[in-house]
Amino acid sequence: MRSDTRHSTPPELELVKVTKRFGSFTANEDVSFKVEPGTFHALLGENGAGKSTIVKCIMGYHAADDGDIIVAGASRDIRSPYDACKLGIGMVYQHFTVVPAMTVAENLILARPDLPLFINWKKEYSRLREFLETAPFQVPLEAQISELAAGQKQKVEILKQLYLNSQILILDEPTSVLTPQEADEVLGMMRRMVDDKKLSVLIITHKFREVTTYCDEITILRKGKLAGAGKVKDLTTSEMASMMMGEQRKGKTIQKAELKPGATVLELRDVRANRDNGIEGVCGVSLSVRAGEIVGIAGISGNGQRELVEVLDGQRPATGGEVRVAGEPFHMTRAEISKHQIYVLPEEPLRNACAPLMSVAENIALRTFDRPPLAIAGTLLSDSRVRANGRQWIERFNVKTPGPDAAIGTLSGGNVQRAVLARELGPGTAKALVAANPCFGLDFAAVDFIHSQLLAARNNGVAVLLVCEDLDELLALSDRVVVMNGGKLVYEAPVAEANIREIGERMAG
Amino acid sequence: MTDAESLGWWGVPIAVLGGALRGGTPFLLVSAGECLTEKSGKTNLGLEGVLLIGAMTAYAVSVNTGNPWAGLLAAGMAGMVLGFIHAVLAQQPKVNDIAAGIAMIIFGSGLAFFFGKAYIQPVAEQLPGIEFGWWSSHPAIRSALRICPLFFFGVAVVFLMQWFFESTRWGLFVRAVGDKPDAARAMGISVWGVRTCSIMAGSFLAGLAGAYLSLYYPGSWTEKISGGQGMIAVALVIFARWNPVGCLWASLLFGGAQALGPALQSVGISSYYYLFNASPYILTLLVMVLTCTNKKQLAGQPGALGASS
Amino acid sequence: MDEPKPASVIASATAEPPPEPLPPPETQPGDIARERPPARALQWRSKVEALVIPCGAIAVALVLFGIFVWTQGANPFAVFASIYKAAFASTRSFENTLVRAAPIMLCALGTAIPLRLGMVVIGNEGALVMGGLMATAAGLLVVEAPALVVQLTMAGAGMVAGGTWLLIVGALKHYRGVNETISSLLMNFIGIALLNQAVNSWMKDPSSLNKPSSFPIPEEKMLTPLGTTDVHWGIVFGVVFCIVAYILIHKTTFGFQIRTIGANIRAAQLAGLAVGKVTLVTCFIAGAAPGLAGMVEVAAVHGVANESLNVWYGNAGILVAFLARQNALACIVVSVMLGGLLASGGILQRSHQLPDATILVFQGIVFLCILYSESLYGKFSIFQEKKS
Amino acid sequence: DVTMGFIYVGAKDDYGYNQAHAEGKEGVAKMPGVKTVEEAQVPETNDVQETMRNMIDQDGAVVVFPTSFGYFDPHILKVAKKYPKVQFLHCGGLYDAAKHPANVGSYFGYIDEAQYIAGIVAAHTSKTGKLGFIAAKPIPQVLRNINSFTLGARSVKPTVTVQVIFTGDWAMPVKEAEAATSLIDQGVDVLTCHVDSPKVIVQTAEKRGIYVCGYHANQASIAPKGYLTGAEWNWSAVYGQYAKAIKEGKTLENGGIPHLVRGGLKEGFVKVSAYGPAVSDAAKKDADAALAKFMDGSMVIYKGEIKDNTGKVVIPAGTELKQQDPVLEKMDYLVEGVIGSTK
Ligand SMILES: Nc1ncnc2c1ncn2[C@@H]1O[C@H](COP(=O)(O)OP(=O)(O)OP(=O)(O)O)[C@@H](O)[C@H]1O
Ligand SMILES: Nc1ncnc2c1ncn2[C@@H]1O[C@H](COP(=O)(O)OP(=O)(O)OP(=O)(O)O)[C@@H](O)[C@H]1O
Ligand SMILES: [Mg+2]
Ligand SMILES: [Mg+2]
Repeated sequence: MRSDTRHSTPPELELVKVTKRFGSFTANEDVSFKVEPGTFHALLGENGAGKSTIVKCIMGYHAADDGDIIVAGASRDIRSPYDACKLGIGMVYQHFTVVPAMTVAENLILARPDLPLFINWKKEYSRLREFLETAPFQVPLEAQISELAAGQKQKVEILKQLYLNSQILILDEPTSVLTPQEADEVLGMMRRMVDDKKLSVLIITHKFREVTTYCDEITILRKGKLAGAGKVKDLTTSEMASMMMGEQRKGKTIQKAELKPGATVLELRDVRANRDNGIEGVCGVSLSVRAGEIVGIAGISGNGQRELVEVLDGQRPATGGEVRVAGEPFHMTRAEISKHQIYVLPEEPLRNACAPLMSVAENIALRTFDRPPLAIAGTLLSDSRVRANGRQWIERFNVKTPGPDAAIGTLSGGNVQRAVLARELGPGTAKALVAANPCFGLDFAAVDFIHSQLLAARNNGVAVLLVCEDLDELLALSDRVVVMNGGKLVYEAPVAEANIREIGERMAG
Repeated sequence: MTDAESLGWWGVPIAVLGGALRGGTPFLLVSAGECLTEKSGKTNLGLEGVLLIGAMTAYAVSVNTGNPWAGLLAAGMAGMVLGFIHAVLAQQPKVNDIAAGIAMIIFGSGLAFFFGKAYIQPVAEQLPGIEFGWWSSHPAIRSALRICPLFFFGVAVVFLMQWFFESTRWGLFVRAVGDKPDAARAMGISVWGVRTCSIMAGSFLAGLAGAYLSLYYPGSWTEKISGGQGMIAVALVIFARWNPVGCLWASLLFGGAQALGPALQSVGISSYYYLFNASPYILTLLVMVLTCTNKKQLAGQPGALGASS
Repeated sequence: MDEPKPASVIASATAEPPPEPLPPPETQPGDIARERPPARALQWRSKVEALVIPCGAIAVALVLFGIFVWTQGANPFAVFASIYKAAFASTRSFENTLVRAAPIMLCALGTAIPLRLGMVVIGNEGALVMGGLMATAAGLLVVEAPALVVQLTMAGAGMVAGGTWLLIVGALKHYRGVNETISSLLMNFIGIALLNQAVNSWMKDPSSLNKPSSFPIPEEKMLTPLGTTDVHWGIVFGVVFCIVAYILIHKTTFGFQIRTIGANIRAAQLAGLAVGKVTLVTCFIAGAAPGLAGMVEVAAVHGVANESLNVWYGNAGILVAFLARQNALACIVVSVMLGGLLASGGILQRSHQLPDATILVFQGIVFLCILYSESLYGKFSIFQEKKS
Repeated sequence: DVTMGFIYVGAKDDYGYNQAHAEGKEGVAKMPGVKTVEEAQVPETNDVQETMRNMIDQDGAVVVFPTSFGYFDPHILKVAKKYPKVQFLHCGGLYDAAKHPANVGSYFGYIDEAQYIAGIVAAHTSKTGKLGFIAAKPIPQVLRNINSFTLGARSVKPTVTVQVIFTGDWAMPVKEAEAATSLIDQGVDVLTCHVDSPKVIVQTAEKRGIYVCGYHANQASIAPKGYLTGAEWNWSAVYGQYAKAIKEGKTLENGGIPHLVRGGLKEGFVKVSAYGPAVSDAAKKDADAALAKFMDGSMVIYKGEIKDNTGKVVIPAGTELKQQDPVLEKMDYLVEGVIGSTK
């Protein structure tokens, strides 16, 4: 097999003064660091610090403008991911790079650079099965990717790299779609392979817990430049954080006010909905959320949480049951939304809550464009008022944007989320809020901001339904926690009485 | 031949069968080409122009060389040249591939008409047909079963293409590029290269379809020869759910429907022939309305289709 | 470990005031003063870009076409001079250009408006013939009424018919998920067949001998030319419709809904917009434009409905919509340009002995070049605004 | 010099209707003192008005020949009013002195005379007694051809039938081939047609080994075995006469040129293709006899009693409709023996 032609231990990877520009914008400048063979190396940085860009340069996905990439002692000219693959470097990207319309098996062999022109599926299957026997986790080979849950897709991504015999594995925020248990399973397995000196890992993550638990060394980027490096055991997380942010910032924490939950605001009665493939994904969910409480829905992704949120934000028709707000039936029409003041922070805001090519100001106006003062006589829309309104919320919520007229799609993820937050919570009139994984992929400063906004809303008497796959985050924020599995709610408890072990068991089914 | 030998009402199914084989072949080739193109994530509405260029080139070459097979090959090549232009244009950022297709129809038909002026009168050597009706003494049946080798080529192409998508490296590349270009790019597959090759190969097939029109059936070069067949191929591909073998059935159905109007008139049903002549379009629309759903994405639809690059 | 876990929250007894922003917003009307965008002055570069790129594309197209006719033995400069002469040189030729532009700009709206919804609808030809057919039918029903009544009835019927035609496309898309490009393409064929069937049977004027047509709208009930020119009212309808469409899309709350749905349907659903209703209404408005073009063709040109309604305006409209980058105002300009181009088709044959297909080649080259130029926006650093 | 403008609705080299006119134009272009301009692919809409104006304003045409039927109303009528000094000569239209401007005239050829002769030859040649006619649309000009062809055929063999298929469109090659095929499958063994470009139909017939009569132009070269004869235009004769008259200063208004010009075989407006190899001597004899009667003016095709194919009498016994009779230009029936319907 191919690994015979390679060193038994992973090669050393070194970057020397790598610079990458996008037009006039410099994403990385003179970045140098080294991944020693057989180590677990973390790459940290704020959102937009240039982490993804630098690793894409290693992969040949982007061409570096300057500097050297040295693999196993020799400077390499890596022009495409194929070249990287030949050098034993593989990467799991921040966004899935499996092909949804193909089966797991097809995806696995597709990545092989030595894929023969004609594929003998019998042989390939037997080889794949052989490989799976030694693999740390299992996936159904014949299943189509589009039918898999996010966690399983992420496993396929990692399996793909193992199948390719990658010796240097680059992971870009690999755990953002996994539950903590799944994350531990995956990273633990990686760690063991690293310990066996079969693998070097370069991981990008925003989670300090993962850094301190699994990593040996870190490199920190700030605004595209090297901001620090060192061994994990020599650094505290606050030191890491200050290297990332460039200044010592004290973590602002907000506390939950002791509140008596008020009247029931949001009520779900036996709600049912189908998945994209037509199979029932939400199988009768009943739940109520009262004013001034956060109800957290825990669960492994793919158990119907996404479909449930989409029912509540009007993106998916319910096939059964009823949603009531303040005792009245609620059909997600614009009139009802504005009457009941129910707002949503969906996951992937650029996909679910924003029109990427429209301006920031227009996106902020999405809730109020048809009311005064933005609308004149209910029909004419004033550009200048939309812009002024946008500017006002951009300032109050500190959205980093070139201006209110910039397309929101060009903002960084964290700032998109801030803009959505400004739109949904800014006016402060919300009576109910549905939030789904609002902190996905954000750096800790942004996470901090969003958490405080959620809690502030709750303290102000908003009924909050929080769907979150990060159990730690969920438990920290919620007043009451429910577990969703297989489209049903299978556990419910006030957070003070919640039993973490039982939650984990119920999540796993 | 006596009166008793004529087919009467039996002529209708015979005509539909013959029409399906004769008239379905160009649809088969074009829709197979469009299927390949769309599987890579791009639409080529410009196949109408390719069809015309193919028909003209094939006829001209056959007239000049006396060799219809050389004409056939030249038609494919000419199609590929147009396909290349479409590939370059449709893959530019912000360029909509439907708009590019319509521009290509105008450009392709312009070139075909311009250079085809000299070939309207001459008679070209035609492609041969294979007689499968030797067992019958009835000329209608013999004629319906006189089949152009291109039909078998088309049938072979769709089955090969099915196998190509499932079991070859390039087939997987095409599907990956069409479904998720970012993923393909991350694997080092050249999205531009794969799409360009797919569009050019698809246009090659459409060029052959043009050659079929001018060198076999109806077997003549005139400016109205294509009559919208290139555009309808795009509908057939949806109809066939992006499945090459499905394109075969869709093309036969469409070719048969096309023969229905004249066949009904020839047995005396002569009213409403405009509507009968529109029956293929009505049929296609009906089938699409009945089989599509807004509840989920159509099976087989390439994920990146319609997205701008 | 002193992990600065963001919301490591301890449920505490004290209710703290909310942190950071969230001052209760007083969004009173007065709050939002009318305001000029500050960056206006700096935006001239992109304005120049929007002018230079299409003009450059046309220049390149002219060069390519010049080379083409040169290889065919014609003098390219004489050809250019003829094209200019035929399209814009005199009042007469400009009038001609405008007459040709009128139906094209209305047809362009049939594609441009749904494009704002993210729908690629190419059903203008069908909407135009249905508009023409129904306008004729309605006009004949009230033919005794005063001219203005006849004309208004015809315009109304044409717009309703064209609108309904594309409404069907929108409804099939919304309720059945049928691809709108394909359904509108098929609807074109069906619409033309219906027109032919109607003028050959149900609506046929028995005295229309060798060119089967509907009964005629009397001369005195038809639309008159504007003043002493040969330009008819169609151009006014076209320009007004384009301006109204522009205002609708860019300056109204309904247009905001259209643009939002087109930009991201999921975000629109989240905001509670009635996606289905907006889709249907928009398709109806879009179809009304080519429907009106059909009415104008009948009421200003032919006086009857017959197969001459189906020329090529629909397809030209599709291209104009894309070349105008879906902007309704730009549709006016691009249509006039295309009208001029088409007006020059004859002179190439008459004065340069070039075959009739030459104008098709010319159009093809122009369209390919302009479409290609779309991708050049933002590629030239000279047009980039300096970052402050 | 007089400048003459010619306008065609399709390509001028379509091997059919437009080409026949373009060849006629080539004929007059050779005459001394005559200049010609032409424009092809001019749709029957505003475009043709524009083309006429441009020919007059820019090229100095003093007479224009818009050759497509659909150009007449309203396009020619509109432009003619604005250019009273220019002669507008339209092919096929019905001139009405009461309604139409004086500078408008109409010309057409009785090509059905040639169809009548083709019918005689077809009936003689057919073994099945079934003839086929592929027509674009059921309009008077076309119906007259079908009927004359049928009457010619039945004049020598009263049992023959003519099966007609309307394609609905002037140029639809695939549909025309499909129509030819289905007619042949129904046992038809002689085909003829009235579409813009008969090339496809002639080729299809030849391929299937049956006989065919041409139309518009001589298509013998594309069907060397099966081509029997055909109805051809001879426009250069017509245009030559017009050119001569105009050079002599004659106009429509001064009565020098008649408003309505018609002619058939005798006047040389139309002609019959040379007989193909499959035409029998008996057929030639009957056909030549009919031709002779046309040439001496004694032939009347529409001589009562004629019934239509629903059994209704359309021309009562004893009535003779001469070729010039305007009633014939409004024909809306198919005579007995034709299978098909005008609906
Ligand atoms: N099409 C574009 N044109 C210009 N700039 C863009 C474009 N797309 C993205 N950007 C830039 O990329 C950045 C966003 O990149 P990305 O989505 O990777 O965010 P990020 O750096 O991951 O930040 P976050 O953590 O907040 O998501 C923005 O700062 C923006 O300026
Ligand atoms: N394709 C691109 N074109 C232009 N600019 C880009 C592009 N990709 C990234 N950038 C810029 O590079 C910067 C670094 O982006 P990158 O995605 O590397 O950030 P990151 O560190 O991975 O952030 P995150 O933690 O959110 O993933 C961004 O701020 C963005 O402005
Ligand atoms: Mg990143
Ligand atoms: Mg990010």
